[in-house]
Order: sequence, then C-alpha cells, then structure tokens
Amino acid sequence: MPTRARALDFRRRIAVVDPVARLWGRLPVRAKVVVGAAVLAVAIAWPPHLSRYSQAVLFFPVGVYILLALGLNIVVGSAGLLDLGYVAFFAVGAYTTAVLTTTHGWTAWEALPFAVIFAMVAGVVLGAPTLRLRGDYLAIVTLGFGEIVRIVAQNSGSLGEARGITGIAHPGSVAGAEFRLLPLPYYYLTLAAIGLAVVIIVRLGHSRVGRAWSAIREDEDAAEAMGVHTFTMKLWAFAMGSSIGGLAGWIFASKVGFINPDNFPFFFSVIILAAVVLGGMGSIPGVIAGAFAIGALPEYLRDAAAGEWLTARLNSLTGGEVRTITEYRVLLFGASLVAMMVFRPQGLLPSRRRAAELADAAPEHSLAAAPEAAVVAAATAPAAAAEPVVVEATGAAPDEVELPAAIADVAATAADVVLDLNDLTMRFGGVVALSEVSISVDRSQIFGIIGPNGAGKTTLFNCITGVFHPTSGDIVLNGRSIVGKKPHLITEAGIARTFQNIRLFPELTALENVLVGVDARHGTSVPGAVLGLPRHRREERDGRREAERLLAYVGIQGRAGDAARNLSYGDQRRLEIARAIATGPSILLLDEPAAGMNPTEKRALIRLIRQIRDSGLTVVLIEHDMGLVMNVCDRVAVLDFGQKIADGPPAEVQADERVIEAYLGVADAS
Amino acid sequence: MLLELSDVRVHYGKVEALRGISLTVDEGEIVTLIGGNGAGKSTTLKTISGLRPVTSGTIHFEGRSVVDTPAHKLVERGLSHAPEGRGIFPGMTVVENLEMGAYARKGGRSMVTAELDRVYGLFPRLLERRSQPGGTLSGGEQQMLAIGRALMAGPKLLLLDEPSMGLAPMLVAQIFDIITEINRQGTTILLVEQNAAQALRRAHRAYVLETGRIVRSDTAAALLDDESVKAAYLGGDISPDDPEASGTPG
Amino acid sequence: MPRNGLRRIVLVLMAATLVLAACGSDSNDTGTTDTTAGGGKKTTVNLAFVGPLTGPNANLGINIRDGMQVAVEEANMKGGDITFAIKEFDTQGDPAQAPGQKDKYIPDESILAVVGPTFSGETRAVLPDLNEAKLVMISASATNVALPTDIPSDVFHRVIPDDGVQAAGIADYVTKKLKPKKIALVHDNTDYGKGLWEGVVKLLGDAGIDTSTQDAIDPKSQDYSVAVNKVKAAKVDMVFYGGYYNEAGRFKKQLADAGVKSTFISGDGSLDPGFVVSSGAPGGEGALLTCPCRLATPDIAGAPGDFAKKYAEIVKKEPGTYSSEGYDAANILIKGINEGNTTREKLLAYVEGLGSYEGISKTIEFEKNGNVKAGDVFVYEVKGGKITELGKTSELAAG
Amino acid sequence: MTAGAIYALIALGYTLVYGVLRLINFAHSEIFMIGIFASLFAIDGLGIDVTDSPKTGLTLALTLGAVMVVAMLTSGFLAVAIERIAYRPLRRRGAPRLAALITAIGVSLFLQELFAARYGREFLGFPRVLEKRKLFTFQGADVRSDKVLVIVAAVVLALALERFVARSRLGRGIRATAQDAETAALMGVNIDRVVMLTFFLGGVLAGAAGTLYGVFFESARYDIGFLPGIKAFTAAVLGGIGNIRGALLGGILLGLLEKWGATVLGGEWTDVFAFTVLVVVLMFRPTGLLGESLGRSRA
Repeated sequence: MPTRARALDFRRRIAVVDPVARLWGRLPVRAKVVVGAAVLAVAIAWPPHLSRYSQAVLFFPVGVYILLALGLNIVVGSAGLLDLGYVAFFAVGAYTTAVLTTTHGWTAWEALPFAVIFAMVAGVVLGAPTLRLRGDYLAIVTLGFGEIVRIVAQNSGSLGEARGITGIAHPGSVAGAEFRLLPLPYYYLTLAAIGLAVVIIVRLGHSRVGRAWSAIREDEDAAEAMGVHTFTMKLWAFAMGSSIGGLAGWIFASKVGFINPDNFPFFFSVIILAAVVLGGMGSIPGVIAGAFAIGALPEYLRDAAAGEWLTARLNSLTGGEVRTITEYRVLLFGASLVAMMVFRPQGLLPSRRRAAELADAAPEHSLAAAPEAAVVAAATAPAAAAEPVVVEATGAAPDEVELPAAIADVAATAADVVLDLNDLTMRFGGVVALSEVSISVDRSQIFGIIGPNGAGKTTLFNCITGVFHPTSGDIVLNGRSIVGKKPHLITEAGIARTFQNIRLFPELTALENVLVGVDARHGTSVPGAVLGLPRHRREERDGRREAERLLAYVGIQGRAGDAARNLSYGDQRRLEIARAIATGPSILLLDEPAAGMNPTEKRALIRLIRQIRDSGLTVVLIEHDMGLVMNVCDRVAVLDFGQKIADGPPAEVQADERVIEAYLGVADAS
Repeated sequence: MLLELSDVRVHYGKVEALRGISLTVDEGEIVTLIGGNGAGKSTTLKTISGLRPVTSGTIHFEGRSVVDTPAHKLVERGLSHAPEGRGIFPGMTVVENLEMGAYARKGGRSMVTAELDRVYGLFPRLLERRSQPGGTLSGGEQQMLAIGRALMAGPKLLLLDEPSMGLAPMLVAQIFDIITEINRQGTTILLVEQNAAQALRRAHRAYVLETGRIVRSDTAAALLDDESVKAAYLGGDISPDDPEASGTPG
Repeated sequence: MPRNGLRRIVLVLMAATLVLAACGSDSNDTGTTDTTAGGGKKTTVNLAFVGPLTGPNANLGINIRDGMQVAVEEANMKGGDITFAIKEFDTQGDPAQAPGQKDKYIPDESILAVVGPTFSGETRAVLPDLNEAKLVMISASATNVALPTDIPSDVFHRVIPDDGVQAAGIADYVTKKLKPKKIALVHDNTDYGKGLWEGVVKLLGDAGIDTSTQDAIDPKSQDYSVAVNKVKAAKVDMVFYGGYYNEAGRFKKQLADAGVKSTFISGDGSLDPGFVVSSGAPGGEGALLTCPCRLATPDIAGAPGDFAKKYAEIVKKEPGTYSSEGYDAANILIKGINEGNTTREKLLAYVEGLGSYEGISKTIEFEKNGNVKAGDVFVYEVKGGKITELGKTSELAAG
Repeated sequence: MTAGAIYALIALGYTLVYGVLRLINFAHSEIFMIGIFASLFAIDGLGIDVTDSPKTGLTLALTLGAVMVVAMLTSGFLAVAIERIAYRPLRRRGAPRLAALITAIGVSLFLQELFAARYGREFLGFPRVLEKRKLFTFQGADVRSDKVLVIVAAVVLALALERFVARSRLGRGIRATAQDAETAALMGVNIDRVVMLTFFLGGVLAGAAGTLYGVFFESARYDIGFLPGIKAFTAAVLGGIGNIRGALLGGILLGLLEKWGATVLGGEWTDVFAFTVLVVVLMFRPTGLLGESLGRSRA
C-alpha cells in the first residue's frame, strides 16, 4: 500500500479541511452581517467590565495592531505587494500628530486629517519610485524605507531626536467621551477606526479598484493587458494602506502623549505582517483574529497563571535560569509562529480563495508546483464527469446572443482600416525578431498570422500590445499611432488580446474575470468606490449586466460564479475571449486560441470567432492549425525569420511556394 | 512486461484526477495515451515517474513496485521523462542541459561523451547550438533538447509528454520521425499526444483517456479506424472543408 | 473526516477560550486592596519597581530592584504593623512598553509609590499619568536634564543628580586635572548618551579645549571603525564617550586595537562590569568612568560597606551601579509609610516635604522640581580588570 | 571592507537559499549568531583563556582552523535542522511563500530567545586569539593582521563556493533545481538532498563568518546576528539575489559604502545612506547589480 501517500493525503486533509472557514465561506451575506454585528456588540459592551489593564491591552497592542493589520492587508493581502516597512506609515502619522500638537499648538482633532494625509503622501513618495520593483525587491526597499523613517526621526532636532516628543495633545472630548489618560475611550476610538477601515476595505473589495488589485496579485501582465493601470492601482493600494497606518499613528500618539523612535522598530513591521499572514491574508475576519492573537497572547503570557510551571519547564529545557515567564514570552511567540505556520499555513481564518489554492497544491518533490490546472478543472467540472468517449465543449453559443450595446458601439466606430503596421522592426540586441513587417487589417475581418516557431508572431503581438516597444516602424490603430504607449493605454485605445497559454485570474470567478475587462471602460477610482458615489453604483450595475451578457455571448453563462481555475480548458479559452471583448476593443488579438483543443472544441471555437466577427469586431489570430486558419480566416499573412513572406486570401497563401518551403512542409498539414 | 499500472488513483487535494488507471507497456513498444485536455494524460505520466503521489493502486516497472519511489530514483532505474512544456533549464547551455540528463548515471566522462554523440547524431541542430543557453532556443530546438536530454539517461522506458505541442506542422513531422527512430534503436516509449492522428500512426497500441479513466484501449491501427474516436480526436486539425465547422458563411 | 472536523472545532474553541482568558484573567486581581490600616493587624503595602528586568540594559534595572529588595527585607525584619513587598513591572526599558505596564500599577491601589522608572525615556512616557494619579515616583537612575522642565509634575523625584551635574563634574575634572588640548567626543545617539555628550561638549568648548572632533556610532552595530579612524586621524589627547557600557567597552577596545592611546573617559552609563567584559581585559585598561553615584563595596567603611555586605548576603552578588540609589529610594518610601503615610496623597506630601535624608549614597534633599540637591560626581578607573574608585571630581580637580 | 567581507559571507547563505527556494531565510542571521557562539565555545574548549596571550604561527593557524571547522559544522547542521523542522513541512504542502517567511521569522525569534535564556542577555567576551598587529600602512589606512585574515578568508570561501556550484555535479544539481525543480527531479536530482545541501552550504559559510566575526569583534550576544543579517540580505539584493558573485560584490560594496557614508555624513546616517543607495541601484537595475538567479548568470 502506498502508505506515505496516504499519510500525506491524511495530513493534507487535516490541515486544510476547516469547518470554521468553510462554514464562514458558505454563509450568506446576511448571516455574515449578523455575525459581524454580534462581534461588534461584544466589542462594544464587554470592555467596560474588564480591568483597566485589560482595557489598556485592548487599545494597545490589540486595537492598534488590528487597525494596522487591516491597513497592511490592503497592501499585502489585496494587492499582493510585500511591505516589510509598514511601521513607517504608523510613525509618520504619529510624528505628524506630535509635531503639530506640540510645536504648532494644534488640537489633536485638527492634526488628524494631516496625520492621515502625510502618511498617505509618504506612501505615495515611497511607492512612486519603487512600485515597479517586484516581490522581494520591493520587500527589501520597503524595509529600508521603514528604517530610514526611524533614523531620520532619531537624528532630526525638530522631531526630538532620540529623546522623542513629549506632551502630545489628547483629543478634545466628543459626545461626552473624555479623551484623557484612561484607555477605554481610546479603545472605542480605535474600534470606530477599525469599523471605518473595514467598511472602506469591503467597499473597495467590491469595486473596480478591488478587482484591479486582485488581478494585479494574480497576474500582473494579464492585468495590464486588460487595461488595468497597474502602477496607479498599486499606488492606491499603498496610499490606502499607509493612510490607515497614519490613522493608527494618530490614535497611538494622541493616547500615549509621548513618542520616540524606539516606538517604531523594524520588528514592529514584522509583527504586523505576522498578524496578517497568521490570520489569513486577504480575509478581514482572519486578519482581525490574527492581530488579536498576536497582540493579546504575549500580554497574556506576561502574567499567565500557568507561567511559573511553564518557566520551570523551559528552564530545565534550555538550561536557563529565568525567574519569570516574561523572559520566555518572545521565545514562545516565536515557537508558536513556527507551529502555526507548519500546521496551518493558510492562516487562522483564511479567505476562501486562499484555502482553495492551498488545498489543491502540494505534490511531493516539487517546490511549489501548481497542479495541472486542466486536470483539476476537468475533474471538478460537473457535466464532464459522466460522459464517455465523446467530449462536447460546454454549450456552444446561441446565435441570438448579441454583444452589449456599449461594446458593439465601440466596434462600429472603427475605421475601415482598423490596424496598420508600417515597416515594423524589432531587434533584441543583435537578433532581429521582426524585420520591416507591414500588415494592414480591414474592419470586420478575420486575419490570420502563421509561420514557423520563432518566426516572430508572438513578438508581433507583443509589439502591437505595447509589451515591447518596436525598434522602428509605426503601428496605427483607427488612424492614430499607438507606438510606444503602455499596454493598458493601448487596451483603452481599442486593442484586446488573449494569451498563448491562457492567463486568466485563476482565483477570481468567471464573472469577476470579465468584470476586470469591463472595468477598462469605467472610471471609478478609490474615492468613488469608498463613498459609493452614483457613478460608481451605475458602473457596477451596468458592468455586471454587460459581464453576464458577455458570458452568455461566449456560451458559458452557467459558470459565472465558478473560479476561473475550475473551468474546463475550452471554457477557459472562452472566458479569456469574453474578458478581452469586455474591454470594448475594435480589434481582438487571439494568440493560438486552438492550442490544446480537440476537433470538437475547435469547431466550436471557429463558430465563436465567426460570431465575433459578425458582431462587428475585427479579429487577428496566430495559429498553427492550418485547417482552422484556412477555414476561418479572410486573409492570412505568413512570417518567417521575422519577415513577411506572403499575405493574401487563405487559398492563395496555401499554394505559395515559399510558404510551403518555409512552413507547411511537404503536404503534411495534419 | 516493462510497465504495468493497476487501478491507479491520484488526488489533487479533494479532486480525484486519476480514477483507476490500468495499463501496460511491453518492451520495444510505442504506446500512446490520447484524450482531451484535462483527461489526465500528463498526470498519468507524472505519476509513473514519481512526481505525483499515488492514493491507491500499484505501479510496477520491470516487475518491481515503484509506488513511493521518488522521481530521482526512478531515473537511475531506467525511466526517463521529457515533461510537458519541455522543462529546459534556461540558464544552462545546451551541453549543460544534456549533461543534466546524465546526472543520475554512473559511468564517467566517456559514457557522457558517447551519449552526447548519440544525441547529436539524432539532433544535429543541438550540436550547432551546444554552447547557447537553453532559454534562447526556438520551440522546436527546445523540444529536441528535451528529448535528447531524456535520452542521456540511457532509459529503458521514455515518457514523452506532448512533444508536438506548439510546433509548426513541418517540425511536428520531424519530431515524430525522430521518435520512431529512437524506438527503432531499442527504447520503449510511452507517448502522450494531443495530436492523436500522428500519435496513432506511429504507435503500436493506444489508450484513450477521459476525465481520469481509460475508456478505450486497442491497437493503434484499430483506433485509427474507429468512428467514435475519429469524431472526437482525429483529424487532429480541422480540414478546410469541414462541414461542421462551416456555420454561417463568412 | 467528520471526526477531524470535530477535533478542529474543539481546537478552535480552546484557542478562543485561551485568548479570552488572556483578557479576562486579571480582571479579578484589581480589587485586592487589603490595605485597610486596621489596629494592630499586619497589612501589606506594595512598592512598585518599574524598569527593565529583561531586554538590552536589564542589568541596571536589576541592580535597582535588588537594592529595593534589601531595603524591604530589612524593614520587614524589624517587624511592625506593615509588611512591605515589591511588585515588579518589567518595561524592558522600552518607552513603547512603559504605557502598557502603567495601566497595571496605576489602578492597583495596593501600590503606594513607584521606584523608577529606570530610564528617562520610559519616565517621559508615563509621567503625566503618574501625576494625574498622584502616585509618587522616585527614580534611582533617570538622569535626563530636561525631564522636570518638559513635564512639570508634583510626583517626580530622583535620588541621582542629572546629566547636567555629571557633565559639569566631568568638565571640571577634565579641564583642571587632565588638561587636554584636543578631545574627541563620541556618542551613541540615544537620549541619554547624546544628552550627556551635549553638556560635555558645551562646557569643554567654553573652557577653550578643541572639541572639533565629534562623531556618533550606531549602538546596534559592532563596527565602530569609522569613528575610530576619525579619532585616530585627529590625534587627540582624550576621548569622551556618551553612552552605555556595552558599546563603550567595544569602542574602547577598537580604539586600543587601532593604537589610540589617548585617555578614555565615559559617564555612568558605562559604569558596569560589562564594560570590562566588552572591552576585553587589556583593551579597557586605564579607562576613566564617572558617575554621580557611589558604588557601594564591602571595603568602604560605614553605611555603604554595611549595605554592600547585606546586599551580598541577600542577592548573592556585589552591588552594582544604582543599587545604592534603589536602596535609598525604597528606604525613603518605607520610612514615610512607617510614619503613617499610608495613602498615595499622604506619601506624596511626605516625600515633597522630606527635608534632608541621610542615605547611603548621599545626603538626599529634593529641590522643588524633584531633582536631588547633591552634586558629587565620582571618578572610577579600570585597573587590572576591576573598576576602582578614584574619588570625587571636586576633590580630584582641586588636588 | 572587513564588515563588507563578512556581509558577503552571510549574504551567500541568503542568496543560495533564495536561489533554490525563493525563500528569504530570516533565520539565517541566527545561524550566523550561533556560528559566533560555536566559535566562542570552541575557543573555550581548546582551553584558551582571556589571560592567554594571542597565538602565533602554526598554533594560530591550527587554532583558527579548528575553531572555524567547529563553527562551520555547527551552523551547517543547524541550518539543515531548521530546514527539516520548519520549512520542509511547508514546502511539502506547497504553502504560500509568505507563510514560509513568517516561519522563518518565528525560528529567528525562537533561536534568539533560546540563547538569551541560556546564556543571558549580556555580551560574552572572546579571548584574544589573533594579535591585531599593524602590518603596513596603505594610503593612510592601517592594514591590520585581523582585517587581512577576514577579507582573505571571505573571498577565498566565496570563490570556492562559486566554483563548487559552477563546476561540480552537485553544484549543477543546485542550479538545475533553482531553475526548474520538477524537471531537475526528472533528471535524477534528489531535490530534498539539494535543498539540504543548499542550507548546509549557506550555514557553513555563516559559521565561517561567525568565526571571523568573533575573532574580529571578540564578543557574542543572542541578538548579535540581527543587524549583520539585515545588512547581508541588503547586500544580496544589491548584488542580485540568487547570484553568488552578486552576493560577494554586494557585500563588499555595501561595506565600503557604509564606511564612506559614515565618514562623510556622520555615523548616525550610515543606514540611511546604505538603503538610499540600494533604492537608487534597484531603480536603475531592478534585479540588482549582477542580475538574478543561480543558473541564469552563468558562473
């Protein structure tokens, strides 16, 4: 018996199957609101009955940690940007409050907006030059930034140097609440701030902005190709995260009345990050629970009754001579971090998506390989399971479905010659990938580009979509040159694409994937989404309708609520096409759309491509399958070694001597 | 019998990817697995080569059970796998990539040189490119490199996963010729192919997979003529005058 | 699988209970105010120790706590109606942790006074609250000059002269006794180190000594070669360092290794056997360390010597820096309480009107702002790996 | 330069592990710290006392060699143990990379506090093993025996590692795993062993760095690894993380930059200067000076 595999599987099940998280995931929104309200009620009603010390702990570290963790979660959990210097924004908020209330004599309330804004500005200042960096490089730069902020405070006379700033004003009383030395009012203040942060995060999460962040997290290049202003959106994530950090800094400074640089060490950033990851990235209840645990546990251990027994045990274990558990607090904290992550890497209350990601990953012998998406997809696709032998692609598109009006209108305004490439040349170092390629594509045409491997087909697509900037030559879309523009701007100008190896946002639902595309035509940004402005609500309503319509248009309306990763291969192709069309293009670029499809699926694809053309869009496709190309294309260009060697109607091209020699080979086209 | 799978089941988390696969490969054969995307073809290969843990069932290679044998051990025992997507080490040169193929073999420099010569004989292109980093090769060259590298291990059984994927028609034919040649030189081959027509033409026997199960098995020739198989998988490509494809005329 | 599911739920519930217990655990402790001063019955009065018992500079806090311990045990040995006890509040010397601890001892009515906080930074963090609670504090070691002016309060007292006094003592000793032409001045960029450094820089500069060679080191780093090279290149007669003993020792050693033979002088933060350890025995040799405090050793005649013996008996080691001050601070409070000042208000009034108290470290008399009137600064030298007393700066400078 | 050489040795450990696992091994600074402690205990074990005079000649070479071997092995095996206990379970389960990062932080805290509990929170002094003798003066700076030892040892070890990874069979296994682990397994590479080897090598170098650091600064404390650890990580990124030569270059460059910055701006601004340089470098070369990846930059 494969016992090891068994054990592995067993362990995986214990680790991942999680009734609480699953229950939470299954709860309808209304029930979630009820649970949230109950938690809130306890959070309001309980603390007055606690000791002053417990109240103080609930304010700091617990409350402040929760607020900070929520802020950091926007950056790390939502947008997927690893920030190791988050404490810097906390510090900026606190120092702004300190300086304004002491040297300038403002009241704490007057300082509040500035604390938030300065922290936000700090976020933008840090973000602007560094957000182009990815992953761990961003992490080290943010770490550096955190240290720089601390050291600057330590060395600047106006910031009190190492001695810090004393006498920071408490907030004036509001609605009968006296903000003086007692912790309880500040606890409620923090609670209010946490509530505000949660509302903002939830609202953003269900908006164009939140989807953009998810898209960036899952596949930054694909997001950019779908018209997401990745840079701006990342900057917004930093700005939102940092302003929440600034808010927390304001609360903290105005409560304790004294700050110095030692309040903001690197370790603090690490603690907050640990709270986010421990709780479950991206999940609001998880992050709150994680921050609660990280804030409360060390304080608990400090005075725990079990402390003495534990101390003796640990002393005999480590050979130390420690008198109180206090000294073992951090050791236990470290050990529990390890244990927690080893036994529950997804966090306490993971978001549903992250839990799923983890459940399906995990083969032996690979470092972090994802499972074959198609296999998982096929096995989970409900319809496919029972059918023997003949596989049919999920419902072909009903002919009567039409494009949403907004998209059809855009397509209809395209020029007669939609796309015009003039002498396009692309060199990489010494290698010439494209050499003076000129192609012109008419409106409502299906234009095929074929050629041997390495002939420059995908390079051509990448030049058109702005991934590469061509060395020379011009690209004209609807009469306007688009050479040198960024991918998302080119998407906005009217070019949409799909990728050779499908690049959906795997953890987003099919509907959300299409919505990311739809969002390219919308303009709501953070303020609109947070405030729920009419325009935002209108766009959300229309967008959802259009997205549903598009899913129907490509024939997968039934899968709207499924995560993209769980769709069958053919459906993923369709979804990718729907997502591309959603951006409202006048021209659609398909990169090997039939790769990996069986004949039945290919036939359905041909029908879909024709349908798209008939809706008024122009289609350019790269394909190896000669049958498909000959069948569907109105015109075909052949590339070889970066040069166009033929261009014309399919039959003509197929008969061309040079094409046969360079590409088709001796009549073996199958 | 070189390889025998009996009722093999494999899970990805809660998802059952292989639902009881049984198949055999005899010495000297080319056996092919065909089926749609997500049918479990690649998973079957990865399970055989030890990359995926088996939930239940048995796998015997040369009569010995290889369930729970890690991938690197299987290579030493003569089972070589050229993975889907080729898996070229982009930062290593062609020679280094090939030498990686002989990583598990004992036999010193002379053995490696001999094997290199054999691979260069099959793929003269690789000789031309031998000091170029693997990442800069074209798709076809990378495929040659992947197959050549798998051969460097001196395998008894060669698992090939989608060798024709993403290749131009002309190259596809060339790759299949080489596969036949490798088999003729004495290596048993288990081939997974999307391009079912080509695969069936070259193989001795074939299995049809669907959603983790084997639904048909027969000689390749018989399946090539089978109407239902034809309808689902053959043609490989759409013929220009495919009646089903011509919906509304453009 | 359902069984596992159940187990997980139980685990989650257990975890939740644990966490809730964390918050609720001490809600019962707060009410333990059994200080009702009844007739002949024994009552227990608590003194709070606030300062570092763990963390980077824990030695200084532990010395003070142990000094208190001696005072308390002596008082309890004498008998009487009142039993004294110490409640410890470990801040790790960290201003960020100080407020959390404060919310434990301020509401605790059984605590009548605080010895501490140990450092100036943490004192700043809690002083307004102490003042509001009328909880008298006597610090044995918070020497920052600006403390009483930055946060005016009734409750603030310290039994140690501030850094200004020490700087004056150092300047006096340096200008009159050592008479260097050029001195390098280095600090560790902490509140304490830089504060003392600023005082010394100003006074020496005013005295006409060349103070142009200045630098700071990063206390978290081990490598001070930049500062060392600077000092070496400047060819100074003396080096002053403002900071704590760990860095002071290493800095001194690196100076010695680089061949700098100029006289090394540092303040009370460096006065700890740790200085000798981190300087490596030969490296630290000859270093001068000053303190507005007198280290009690068994060989000193009279009260300090007796204290040192008692201390060794109870704590099982020799007194360290601030042990005497901790002892004195505790004794002032014990005396006040024994005289019937058993509420915070009364005890505060007692300390405010203390007049003159003969402590073992010095004669203690508080100024209006809480500073101690004494101004003696002592000089110590590292000789043969031991810290030995040379005498008062005033006397050394004169002689 | 001396500090830079030590940064470089530590940075190699970060770079190796990162190259293969894409994991920032935060516990690496503690592996280094334990290397320092191991050196101290080894010196102690050899019966060398604070009162002993520094060693010379063959005795010195043998002492240093023995101490370094002890420290290298201790740190090496510790690193392997950490991998087994804390990272492998996560790796097996394909946990997100951030989870591993948090585990690393947990291990780091645990080890620090363990040593704090066991050996106290005060500095422990080293006896002087190597005399700090001025050899000659070069452009106004003294060239001292201990500095020369540190720099030479660091460069030799780094180059030896580079050669090992570039030339040996196991080294090729490391590079292959770094580029594509699953395929490497198909080539017969035992991934678990390669990962173990990677941690071991990183640990060995950190142990060597520990000895050099101990001999140079002559003190040890539980939290001594933190700052050099952060700096070494910065150095690794500066040079291009995952790149062996990059780590060497980044370490030495960072050491020099710090010196220079501290001289010009004053010691309190050292870190600001170092991090600013890092940001500027990354803005123009987003993957560090020499670029990423163990395999990609052909050694």
